[in-house]
Amino acid sequence: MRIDLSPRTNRSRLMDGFAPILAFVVAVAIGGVVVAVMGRSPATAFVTYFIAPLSEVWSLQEVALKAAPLALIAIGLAFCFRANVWNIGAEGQFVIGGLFGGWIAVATHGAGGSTFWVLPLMLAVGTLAGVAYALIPAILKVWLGVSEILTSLMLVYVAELLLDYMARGPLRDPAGYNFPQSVTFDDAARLPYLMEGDTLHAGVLIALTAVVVATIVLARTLFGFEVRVVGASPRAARFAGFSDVRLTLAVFAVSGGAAGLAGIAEVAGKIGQLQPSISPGYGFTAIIVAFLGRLSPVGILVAALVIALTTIGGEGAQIDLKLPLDLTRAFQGLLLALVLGADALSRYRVLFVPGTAT
Amino acid sequence: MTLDVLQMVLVTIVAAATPLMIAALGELVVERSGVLNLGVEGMMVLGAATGFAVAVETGSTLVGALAGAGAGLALSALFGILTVVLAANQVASGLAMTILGLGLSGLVGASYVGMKREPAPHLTISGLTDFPGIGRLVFGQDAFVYAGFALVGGIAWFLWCTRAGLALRAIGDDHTSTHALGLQVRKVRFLAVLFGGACAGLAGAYLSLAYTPFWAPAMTAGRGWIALALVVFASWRPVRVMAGAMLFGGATVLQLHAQAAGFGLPGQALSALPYLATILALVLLSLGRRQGGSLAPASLGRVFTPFR
Amino acid sequence: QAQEKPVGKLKVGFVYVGPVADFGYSFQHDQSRKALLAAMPDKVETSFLENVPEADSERSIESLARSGHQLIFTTSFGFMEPTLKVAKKFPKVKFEHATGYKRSANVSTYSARFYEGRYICGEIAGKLSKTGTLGYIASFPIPEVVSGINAFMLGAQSVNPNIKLKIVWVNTWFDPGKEAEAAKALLAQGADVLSQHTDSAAPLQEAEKQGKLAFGQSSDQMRFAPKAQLTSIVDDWDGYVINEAKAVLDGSWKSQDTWGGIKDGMVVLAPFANMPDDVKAKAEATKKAIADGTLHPFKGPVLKQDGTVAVKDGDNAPDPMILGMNWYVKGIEDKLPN
Amino acid sequence: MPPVTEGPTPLFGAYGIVKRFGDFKANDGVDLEIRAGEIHALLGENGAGKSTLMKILYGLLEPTEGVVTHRGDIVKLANPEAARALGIGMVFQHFSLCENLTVAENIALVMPRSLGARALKKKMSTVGTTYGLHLDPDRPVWSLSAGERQRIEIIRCLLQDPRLVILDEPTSVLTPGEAEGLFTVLERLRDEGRALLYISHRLDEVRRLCSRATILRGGKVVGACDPRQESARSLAAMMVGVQVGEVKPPSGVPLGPERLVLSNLSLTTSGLHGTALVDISLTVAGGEIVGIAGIAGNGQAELFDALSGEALAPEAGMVAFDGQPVGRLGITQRRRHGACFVPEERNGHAAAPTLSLSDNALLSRHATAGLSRFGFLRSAATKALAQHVIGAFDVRKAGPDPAAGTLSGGNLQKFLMGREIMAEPGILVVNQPTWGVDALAAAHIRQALLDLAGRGAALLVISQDLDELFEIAGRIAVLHDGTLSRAVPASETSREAVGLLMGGSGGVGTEAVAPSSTREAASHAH
Ligand SMILES: Nc1ncnc2c1ncn2[C@@H]1O[C@H](COP(=O)(O)OP(=O)(O)OP(=O)(O)O)[C@@H](O)[C@H]1O
Ligand SMILES: Nc1ncnc2c1ncn2[C@@H]1O[C@H](COP(=O)(O)OP(=O)(O)OP(=O)(O)O)[C@@H](O)[C@H]1O
Ligand SMILES: [Mg+2]
Ligand SMILES: [Mg+2]
Repeated sequence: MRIDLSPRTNRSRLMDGFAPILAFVVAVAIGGVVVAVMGRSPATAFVTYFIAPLSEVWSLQEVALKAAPLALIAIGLAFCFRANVWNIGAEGQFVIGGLFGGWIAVATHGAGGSTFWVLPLMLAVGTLAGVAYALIPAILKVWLGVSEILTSLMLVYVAELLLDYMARGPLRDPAGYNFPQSVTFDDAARLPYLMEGDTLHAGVLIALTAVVVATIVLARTLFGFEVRVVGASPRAARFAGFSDVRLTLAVFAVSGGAAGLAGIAEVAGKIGQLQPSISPGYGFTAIIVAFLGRLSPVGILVAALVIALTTIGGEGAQIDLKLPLDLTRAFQGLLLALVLGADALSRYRVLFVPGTAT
Repeated sequence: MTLDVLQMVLVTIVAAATPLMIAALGELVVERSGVLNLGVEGMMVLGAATGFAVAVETGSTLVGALAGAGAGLALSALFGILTVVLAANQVASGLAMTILGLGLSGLVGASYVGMKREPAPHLTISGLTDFPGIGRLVFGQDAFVYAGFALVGGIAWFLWCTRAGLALRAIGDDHTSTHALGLQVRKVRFLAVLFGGACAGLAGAYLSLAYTPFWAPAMTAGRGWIALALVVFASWRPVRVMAGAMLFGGATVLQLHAQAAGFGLPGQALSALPYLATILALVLLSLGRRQGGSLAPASLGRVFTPFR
Repeated sequence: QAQEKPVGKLKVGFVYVGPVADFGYSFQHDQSRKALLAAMPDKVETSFLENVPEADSERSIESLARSGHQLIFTTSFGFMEPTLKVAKKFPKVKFEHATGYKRSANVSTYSARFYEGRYICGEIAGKLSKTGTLGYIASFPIPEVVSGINAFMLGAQSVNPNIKLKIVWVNTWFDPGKEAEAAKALLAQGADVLSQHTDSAAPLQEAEKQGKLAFGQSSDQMRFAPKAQLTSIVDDWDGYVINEAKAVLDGSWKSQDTWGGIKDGMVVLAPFANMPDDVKAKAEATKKAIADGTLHPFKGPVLKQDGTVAVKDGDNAPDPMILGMNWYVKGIEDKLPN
Repeated sequence: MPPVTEGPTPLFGAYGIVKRFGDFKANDGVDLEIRAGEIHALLGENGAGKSTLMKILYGLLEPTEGVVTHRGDIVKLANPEAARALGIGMVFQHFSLCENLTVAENIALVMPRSLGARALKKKMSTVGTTYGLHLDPDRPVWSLSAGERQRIEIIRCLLQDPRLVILDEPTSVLTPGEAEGLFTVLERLRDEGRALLYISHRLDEVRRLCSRATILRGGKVVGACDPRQESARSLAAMMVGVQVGEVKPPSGVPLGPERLVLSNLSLTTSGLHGTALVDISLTVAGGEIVGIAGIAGNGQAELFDALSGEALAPEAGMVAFDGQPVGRLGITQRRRHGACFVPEERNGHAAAPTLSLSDNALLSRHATAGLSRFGFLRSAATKALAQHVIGAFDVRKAGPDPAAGTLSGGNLQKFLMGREIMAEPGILVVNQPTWGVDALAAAHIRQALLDLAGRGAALLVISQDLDELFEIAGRIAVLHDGTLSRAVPASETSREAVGLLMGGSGGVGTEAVAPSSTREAASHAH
């Protein structure tokens, strides 16, 4: 038997919505069986994973807080991926954004006088640092044709090691017994909290703004059109007067800036100091989020929320059901694989052809 | 440095290079067929867990190694279904495999934590193995090391001396043309993906069965990513993969030796070296590139949907 | 609010930075969780969260607080600020933060004087080394690691003033492959007794393979290297964890700093093995002397590398000096990174 | 069951072939018989279903219904390998070659496994000598020209000793000399008793080579004939179903001022196959169409790029639009100067195939048709523009705003010509306006060009098709190896003279068509 894929000329709206749900149901079914084998109630596990985090104001805030950096980074990446440019290094740009933005906070620590400018400066520096770091692979690509996939990935490790070095060395809190972390930032260097309980900070608003702006830019502006044309057909883009060199630099800058901004928002929002490591892999997860969201900002927001939900639900499962963390990870991997596979259903008519294989 | 210390260093380098080499050779075949598999790390770590678990259960290192390869192969089969059969995005699918592999390896290995096995036996040929200076290096390795070198030769021979290898390279170069000629693009790619997965699994099993003979979560510690870099570094050539693996392994090992010998350097800068070296190599390769043609398989990472 | 005292059992939560299966630091902490459960099965209930990234730990700590846990152990240095922040929100919940230095009304800190054990290890190593060269696999240059190296060296010098110490920084807490490579490098450079401040058993196994000697880390790793392990510095949090739980149950818990050593049973040495009886006897004696306070590992005079006096003759190094140690003692020829 | 037909059993037959793509029938009950020793033409307008039918015969596509027979027996062509085993070989128009493999490797891909590398090279040289097709087996394909690449395809086909050779538009990239060589090979193959299936839009070739023709329209067979008995005009009429009218040049329009001026334009080439432009000078006046003849690969693409601004001239003054030096301006700014451009390649240059028609309208008109304001798109205006073009140029398509790549070649070309012509450009540069386009659509496009010139625009038309140029151009110049001959009035030169220049041998003696550039300048190019 052979499986053929016939591209759908008009993507099926029904399948577009149905495919991820189908994937979700299958993943939950498989997960349920595993949970049952481990001797827990699948129904309880389902509630713990997917319902409980949505039933409390606090955990809702945590979901939003976790989703915000993912969404922000993924939206930046959507520009790249739509233009067929492969920035795999958002993790590094995130780290660099956090590091350089955080540097401002460390440098201004304890400074007297008016400090209203500290936070805006941190956000700006973090963003620009992300942009600059992302431009390294971009420039290597447009000048020398070096594959950006590998260079951007390699630069992740370099960024992580640089942060590690800075947090253990030059930016270490002098009064901190030589422990590897910076001073805790002053209030002027922190993103304000939005709700009582000091959980939800303004970084979430940045992400939401990014969703709105990116939706408009991608769908309604000439730049968004440029991104699409370069992605669809580089030669036609040149005929349109769009320079693919300029656009490659631009989308790398956009995604690096978004990642850098997410990095400094995380540092100035949640963490409040520099540490040897500031990201639990947001930059990599965001790549998957970008694809799960089909490179559309609203889709990305939904995908980021789902990933955040399963992460937080997974913590609940560790506490309440004593289910191992690895189960949550495996479940996330499975869910991603199934959603990616199910996407084929909406892009192609899948035909099962009896007979020989090709 | 005495001859024996030198040999000791070389033996360590070979041991450190072997997992990189095996995983990278597998990935080389995958990429030569036009598929980019970013899930190597996941397949490797699953191979490490499964290989160790099975070796403990059966008492056989060989069976364990085969099981490790099998586990990598199984995970790569899922990757192949996604990317080759269903034409899903390769980058995202590969990352999903890494997450899935890490999770599964934790589940598989959970009850084997803290167990100990004898490391895979090393070759001993009396007279040869204790030959001073090179005996241990040449005649005293474990089977994985010899398998790794055999793979180098085997894959080089396969790629350049067999029809199937020619077909594989052709498919990686231009899937549309080769499909029009009647080559079975998806079948070849799927097989290549399986081979790459098995190699990654085997490389993982080497870690848990020979290199540091126990299982610990996430024990691959990023070696899968280095293997990926290595393939590009080697510009998709098996012998250069071998040389690159020695270089990468050597860089790590030598910096440790340098420290032990009393030359201190900031650890972060040294740890960053392999990554910076890869970037530098990429830049140099692109500078020295010939006028036309491309080094990378031309359809690498591109989706193929056949139609009949 | 969630911090109402539960009617039933006391819920105790643990937050680990690594996987419980690391067979090192997190594993050892989880052993005390199990010990607690075994000691008071009908009075306590426990939960843990593993592999919690330090930068993303606030939520994990808070979710334990919210789910009715009354006593929460946050077991890594990097959890310090999040612990303090959550503690402020949940004044009735008691927090125990390991290896930190900031406390509050409901946050205690605790740590162990691992350097005491390291001193004894150094002494054993100094006695047993034939080459006169010892190897040390170090993770990151933080005070705990540096003070461990210094204590180890001082112990070795106490029995062999000419002893050499080679140090390799691997920049990781856990990478079996790299740790094994570091061990090989040290052995190749002539070291014949290895000590490590990283979590995996790989260096021990390497020593075993080459017929050399080594010390275990965090837990008793005898099974990995029955012929090589001399002893192991075991983090034993059992007594502390059980005590604190009892204190919460009977209402006597108060915020304090505990820095326990051999005397308190927080630092335990695995049974001495693979050494002649006289060495064993000497080690036992030193252990006793440290326990009863007659011997302090950093007893003056302690000289820094450049010969300046760090601890005057007759003095013992004060705790803050040990807690912030960022220099090597005289006799170590390496340069401290950073 | 194969219907009984008169005559001996055909070598290959296809009966009742239906091929559906979704709801669309590309082939709709096609019957075709091929006999040994004939060159059989397959004719039809764009999208008639010719390539589809060939791909079915080659085992690449699976017919939805219908059977293929070999010497009267029904055969199942599971894949091209099965087809090759039966003696079917195919020369694809869009070459199926792997760029980074060598010639020999590309050929070995389809040869029996048992054949060693040395034996293969020997066979290659034998076939090369027999048919006059020579190739270095160790050259990588990326370093070869289009003609050489086609030679690989043909040798690859011949090495299998095929009984049926399918050729899909084989001459479109060849020089006349190379085409002559090909015809000799084809005739020889026919004389050896092999069957040939020949697809071409060049009806003269078909009339010269083929003894039988099957004509497809809308996926159905609509007729068969002996092309030697027909005129090009009658063949065209059969293909499109109506008489193709003659295009009418506007009568007696006085020429306006010089609008497009090239002065001593020279351009070095970057690519391996590029042709350097040497000292090109030309003027085009308002109301005038100047045709540039020449064989593909003699600098047409480079000249087009230099005019459009996709390649910048070394000095601004080398290219002037309406008196303004534009040589250093990009394509968007040149468009703002009132120029429009239609490149040769439709899919992937003039249009992005995966984008909708309205997006493709935006592609070249975003800066000049008021389709964006402050960087924001005006999508209603864009849609309206696309619909306007579709209506005015009779673009046939499925759905209101389909992806450009789903249109047939002719219909997409009409859309693209319409997109530019309806911008009412003062200057229009077109490369191969009717390449691969069927006769009716071609006539429509040519008329639109003439009408535009009639409204005072300056047109530069680059074309390989001499008939086309003599039909519409006022003056004709020839591009050969990067040098441009002086443009002479079409009425004062002949096909023969132009043809000689195209081959590079016209300069001697005939003053009227002598290259305008000096010999020294030409020799600089080498
Ligand atoms: N894979 C496909 N999916 C959908 N439609 C297709 C596909 N391939 C061809 N078609 C459609 O089938 C029709 C016939 O195409 P075909 O390639 O056979 O035309 P043709 O006669 O070769 O035209 P041309 O003269 O331009 O070469 C066209 O309308 C085309 O749009
Ligand atoms: N997958 C597809 N879906 C829809 N239409 C397609 C598809 N593939 C090809 N077509 C259309 O079918 C027609 C014929 O396709 P084909 O690939 O044979 O090119 P062609 O028209 O023959 O080109 P040429 O004239 O250069 O030979 C083209 O108009 C093309 O746009
Ligand atoms: Mg065709
Ligand atoms: Mg055609």
